[in-house]
Amino acid sequence: DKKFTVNLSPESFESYKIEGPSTEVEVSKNDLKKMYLDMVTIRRMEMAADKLYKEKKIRGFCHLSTGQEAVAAGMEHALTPEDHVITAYRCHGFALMRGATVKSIIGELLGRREGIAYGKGGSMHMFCKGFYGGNGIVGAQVPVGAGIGFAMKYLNKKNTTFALYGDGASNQGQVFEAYNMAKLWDIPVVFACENNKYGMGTAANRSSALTQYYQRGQYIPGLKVNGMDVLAVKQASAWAREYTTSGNGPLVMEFVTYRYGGHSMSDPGTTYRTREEVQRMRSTQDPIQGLKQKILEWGIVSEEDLKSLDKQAKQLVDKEVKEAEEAPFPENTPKILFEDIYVRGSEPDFMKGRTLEETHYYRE
Amino acid sequence: DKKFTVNLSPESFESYKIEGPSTEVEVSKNDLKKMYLDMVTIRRMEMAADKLYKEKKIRGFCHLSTGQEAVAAGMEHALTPEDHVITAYRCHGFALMRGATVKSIIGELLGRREGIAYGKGGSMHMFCKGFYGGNGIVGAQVPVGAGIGFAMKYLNKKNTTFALYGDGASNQGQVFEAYNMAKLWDIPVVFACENNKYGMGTAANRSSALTQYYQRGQYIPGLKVNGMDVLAVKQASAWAREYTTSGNGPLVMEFVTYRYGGHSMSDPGTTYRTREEVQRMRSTQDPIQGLKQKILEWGIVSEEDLKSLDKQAKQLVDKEVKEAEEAPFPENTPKILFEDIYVRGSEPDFMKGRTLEETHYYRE
Amino acid sequence: KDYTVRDALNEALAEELERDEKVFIMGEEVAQYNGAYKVTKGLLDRFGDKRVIDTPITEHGFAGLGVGAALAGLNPVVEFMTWNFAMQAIDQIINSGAKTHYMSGGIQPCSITFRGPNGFASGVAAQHSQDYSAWYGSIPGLKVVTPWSAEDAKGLLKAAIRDPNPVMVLENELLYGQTFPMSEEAQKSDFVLPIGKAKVERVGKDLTIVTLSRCVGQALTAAENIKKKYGVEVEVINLRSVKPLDVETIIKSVKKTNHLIALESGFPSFGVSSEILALSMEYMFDFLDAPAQRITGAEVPTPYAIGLEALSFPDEALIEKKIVQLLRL
Amino acid sequence: KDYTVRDALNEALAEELERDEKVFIMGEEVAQYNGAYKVTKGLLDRFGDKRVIDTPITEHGFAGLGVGAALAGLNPVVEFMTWNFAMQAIDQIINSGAKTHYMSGGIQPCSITFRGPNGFASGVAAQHSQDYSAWYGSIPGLKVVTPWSAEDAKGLLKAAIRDPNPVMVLENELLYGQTFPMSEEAQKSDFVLPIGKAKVERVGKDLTIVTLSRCVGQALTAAENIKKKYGVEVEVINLRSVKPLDVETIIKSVKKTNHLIALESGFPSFGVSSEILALSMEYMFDFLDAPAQRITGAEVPTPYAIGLEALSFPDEALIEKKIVQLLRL
Ligand SMILES: Cc1ncc(C[n+]2csc(CCOP(=O)(O)OP(=O)(O)O)c2C)c(N)n1
Ligand SMILES: Cc1ncc(C[n+]2csc(CCOP(=O)(O)OP(=O)(O)O)c2C)c(N)n1
Ligand SMILES: [Mg+2]
Ligand SMILES: [Mg+2]
Repeated sequence: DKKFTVNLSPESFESYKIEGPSTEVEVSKNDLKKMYLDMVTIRRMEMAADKLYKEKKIRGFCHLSTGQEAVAAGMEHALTPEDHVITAYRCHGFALMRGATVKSIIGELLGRREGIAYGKGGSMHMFCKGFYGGNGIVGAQVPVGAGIGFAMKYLNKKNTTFALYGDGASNQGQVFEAYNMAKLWDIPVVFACENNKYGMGTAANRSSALTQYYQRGQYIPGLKVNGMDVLAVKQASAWAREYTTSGNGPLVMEFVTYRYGGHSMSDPGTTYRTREEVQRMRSTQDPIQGLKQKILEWGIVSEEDLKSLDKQAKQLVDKEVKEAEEAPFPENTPKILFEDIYVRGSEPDFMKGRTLEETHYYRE
Repeated sequence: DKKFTVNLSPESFESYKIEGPSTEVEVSKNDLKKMYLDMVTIRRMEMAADKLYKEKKIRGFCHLSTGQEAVAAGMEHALTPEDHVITAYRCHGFALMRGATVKSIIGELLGRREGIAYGKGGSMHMFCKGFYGGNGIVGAQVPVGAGIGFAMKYLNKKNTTFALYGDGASNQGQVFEAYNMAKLWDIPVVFACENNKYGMGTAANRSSALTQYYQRGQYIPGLKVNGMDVLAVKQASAWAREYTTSGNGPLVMEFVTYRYGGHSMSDPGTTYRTREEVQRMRSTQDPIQGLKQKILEWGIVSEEDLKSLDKQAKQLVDKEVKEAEEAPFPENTPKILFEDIYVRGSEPDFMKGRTLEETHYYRE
Repeated sequence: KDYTVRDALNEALAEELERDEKVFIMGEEVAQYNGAYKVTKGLLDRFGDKRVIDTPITEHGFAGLGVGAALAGLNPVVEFMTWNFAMQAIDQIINSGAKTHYMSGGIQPCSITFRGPNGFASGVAAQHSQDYSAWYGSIPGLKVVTPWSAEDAKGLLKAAIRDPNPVMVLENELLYGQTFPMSEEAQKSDFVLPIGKAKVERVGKDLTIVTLSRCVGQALTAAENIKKKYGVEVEVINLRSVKPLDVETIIKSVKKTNHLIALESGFPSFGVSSEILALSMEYMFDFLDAPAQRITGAEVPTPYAIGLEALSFPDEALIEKKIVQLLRL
Repeated sequence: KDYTVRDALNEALAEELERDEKVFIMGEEVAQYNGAYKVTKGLLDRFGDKRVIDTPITEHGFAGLGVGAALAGLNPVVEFMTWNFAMQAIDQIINSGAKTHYMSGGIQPCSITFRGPNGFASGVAAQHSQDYSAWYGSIPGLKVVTPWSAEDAKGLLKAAIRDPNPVMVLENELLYGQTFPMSEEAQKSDFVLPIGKAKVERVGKDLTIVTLSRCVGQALTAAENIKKKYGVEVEVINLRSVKPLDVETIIKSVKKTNHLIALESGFPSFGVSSEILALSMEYMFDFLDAPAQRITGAEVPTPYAIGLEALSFPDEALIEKKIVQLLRL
């Protein structure tokens, strides 16, 4: 699997107080195929979630990342399993990239015992090795991510942490508190803003006095990246990884991307933006179509080959969704309900139930 | 009382994303005398508080502004009574400038019924017309100040609000949240950082990744001011008032100043900085000495005249401190204790006491 | 005429915006999006963007900004998309909002309303399901109301806005779509309910259930079922206000019924029911025929899976079971 | 040997820093300034600035950062200069700290300790005097300890640091300088106290006082005075832990004394005493000779003036008065 060099569009990056990465990317055929497959799998999975939600099998919130697949996929191609990722509630794609199975993710959305969080977390809360959720409070994951980075420095590990947040979240005070500490203490963390243009129904310029999110670290170097181009994301992430793990302290990144669907499943996503805008983004910027075109243009593999990757993704997702749907719910018992509030073995003698009679004793 | 023009040092201001004020200041003899008297009175009052604290007549925290008098005094000379000021706990000088009497301030420190907050607030909490405290939670007064500014805009009033905070407070997330809203909504507010070089025992560069506090609004214009020169403060504040009340939105200001004493009375203030440093500031930068020198240099009034102002301040403070010391404590009754938790007439039927028997009924 | 709770809240807001120029509403998505839960629907169109204001997602900052506007004489209504997010703002609510009037010796009032959905919703898991009634209820300087019906919602929200103190309006998302009859009187624009008075929603002589918010409806259903099955009459008290708490109405009821259940969906320890039981100990010891009991949410971060979630909150069956047990039916 | 509470806390921190590389302490002024209240004195010199870290005044941010470090396997001790300032950080403590382990289905632990002075101090007024015991005590996923004596302080803080869950250590500033005897055993570096067990500080047969933190000392003094005056023996239970709460020890005591007073200095509604009284209703109704009573802080934002402040918190005289009244002495 030979590496070769391809050229990104010169508009792929914009940097702030630093020289950004080169637009020459080293990739191999397998890399490109894997990126394609990854993105297609994420999209398939999100579409499956969409369907299950509409069938009322998924409850509560369900935030899909359709349109934003290049961010999760490209980033993963630049990270090692020992690096760390933390994100907000729009987390399914990231969980998948970090190593979770489709079954465990969809299983979680369905509230099954074999869900990634045993049915306890739901759509917004998923954890696995090197992945710290799925966090539901806007902005909260940013200082937490800085803390993971802090730990890497403390432990003398050469690993970075990507702390993702949205354009809406970028205004949260705790983000600036995290910037400040990360800079003061040279924490190896990438503050990575997924600017998908809206926070719920609020366009970026109505929530943020400065919409150049990559500059908002002010005293921290920044890099804007075309988040619809998986190769640009990969290149930038690899560069950011290198930068932050070389003792340079933090970096602020902005992935410019777009969310095709509504904010959560209950939002049609068309009251605060035009259908045309969504259509235009879909037809001109789609990360999957974009990579496909390049792959074909560069003659890496044939359209047939890509179709077979499409099929592979579809089969995988279909199969795992089916398994997830067949998987059992958690037992509706106090034992399962009260399990894992505390680390096993360190529980109090009991937790209170809804009534005195329902008091749950951990040890009989 | 004729106005004339004096020239400030060219280093008085440094501006960010804006052209700052002129260094030519219009003043009159009376202005200068009043500024001098104001600063001397603040200092006298703070020294009286220092003494009373050491005599154990003042309890809890007591944060003095000795060294920083030019900020409160200079600012007031640029404001109208209809403008607004809000600050943190280091508030005695500001309260005095906003119109509170020495007696009411010292009375408050002594916990007397005739204290400005009827003995309920203490050193950190003082309110009067156009003055919103005295706030004890670091940073909290900043969005609150933005809210006061918001109200002025809402009410179509051409008044500004100065929201003061320290170099330590400048890192608080809510400060950045306030910046963002103020800029988005063009709120007439001056975010005014009193950079006295330390937040408790932490030097500015250990708490703040960027110590150019006037630039920390990033997308908001900024102005750094020599906060040890009352004329510079006045000039800058007048300019800031004009700027913010002319529909330009917010401004970030930094008053570079110095606190002579410890953080609060319990801090000797010499473990995290050298005695020499304090001594040097006192002898080379003192705002009162500085103004005195200029007044004499410019031949405005004689040294005798200034001495008589010193005396006037001393007499005023002595007299009012005495009166405050003679003033009665609040009656130790439930009626007084429970008074003013809610606006009068809108209280619940009762509040709970320490025991059932102590339940306090507002209406018999 | 029937109203949903959502419509009642919307009408209350519209009427108060109409009544007083100084009233404005701010919060995330309250304007262009018409409210995350559509409570503010139509208000932007009707009152314009000076009075109905979309904020960035900065709860701490805009709660503080609201407090400042109130200190300067305005009458803000601050919506939290849910009260869970108000944890970020709780310092401003309590230290700046609740305490300033007292700390100023009574010279600086702060007339502000904070509102939004609180507590149990459906399938939204641990970070989006917390109930803050007891926390806010513990703070002197605040008033805290917890509407159940459409009349409650309208009357209490209007009272909150007119009250010169900081008032917390703890709504419930699952009630927004529920329909309730609305009296002629309540449909008028001068309808307000007194803050601090509970309402006896169902008269009974055998047992008193003291409850609030969504649990009021559950209690009423359980009471009807119990009546059918056992002929027993349960009195249901809708607290309406957690601070002040109307202990008199509870005492009066328990004097008659001699049995008390406190019912809520918050966490069981240090909660609303703890206080009700404590009050029953202090005031009702001598006329309780059996120990007062509580029914609460379980002591667990709300799980997502539907069956586990169901085990975490009170339901009608559980309430009935408790009644049966307490009355030895 | 006698220890102040400050020294006990300091020793606990030093020992745990010594024991485990993954333990570090961060907070405002904990390093160069040796702690606002000198609890961390000497630790920077001894352990260096990697382990003892001064933070900017950004509670929300550094609490979150601490949680992140804990998720990644470290064992942070986060000092809040006082718990009042932790209101800015409470979302991180609860939504990120307390709930993550459960939300992850048990795969992501968060071993972190938050500590600092809580509640009543002296002359510091409304924003600096709040007691958060009940709030944190209500949250599943947290443990909450409230040391009184030097042994408590050392044993509970060490237990907190070693516990694999988020533990809140609610200290009290006025206790820092108080001196207590420290047993041989407690002076050792392996001394820990179990979290969740109360301690009977004084054995009695006539009345039980359940209390915590600084009020333990007040209760003991009152008990001695009452003994002298009336020959009556009051049993004093030091809760030591608010979550879990050791209801068994309370039941056992009240079974013997048949009288109960809950004593604390927090706000009276929805507080620690509310829960104790609720428990007494649930578990002790049949063996209480008279209604259990509570003594608490008054329901008022703490005033500054000394006389008013004194009216806002329990003191020995008030406790004695309550005992006399309850036992009809
Ligand atoms: C503190 C807080 N406030 C509000 C919310 C409700 N909320 C959830 S997502 C969201 C929008 C966030 O937008 P953005 O950060 O741009 O992320 P995106 O949804 O676009 O991925 C809001 C307001 C929340 N979860 N937490
Ligand atoms: C939220 C919060 N955290 C901590 C404190 C304790 N504290 C009081 S003043 C202070 C230092 C503030 O420094 P700075 O903002 O520079 O103001 P200065 O005291 O220099 O005027 C600290 C840490 C507090 N009052 N509030
Ligand atoms: Mg977005
Ligand atoms: Mg300072």
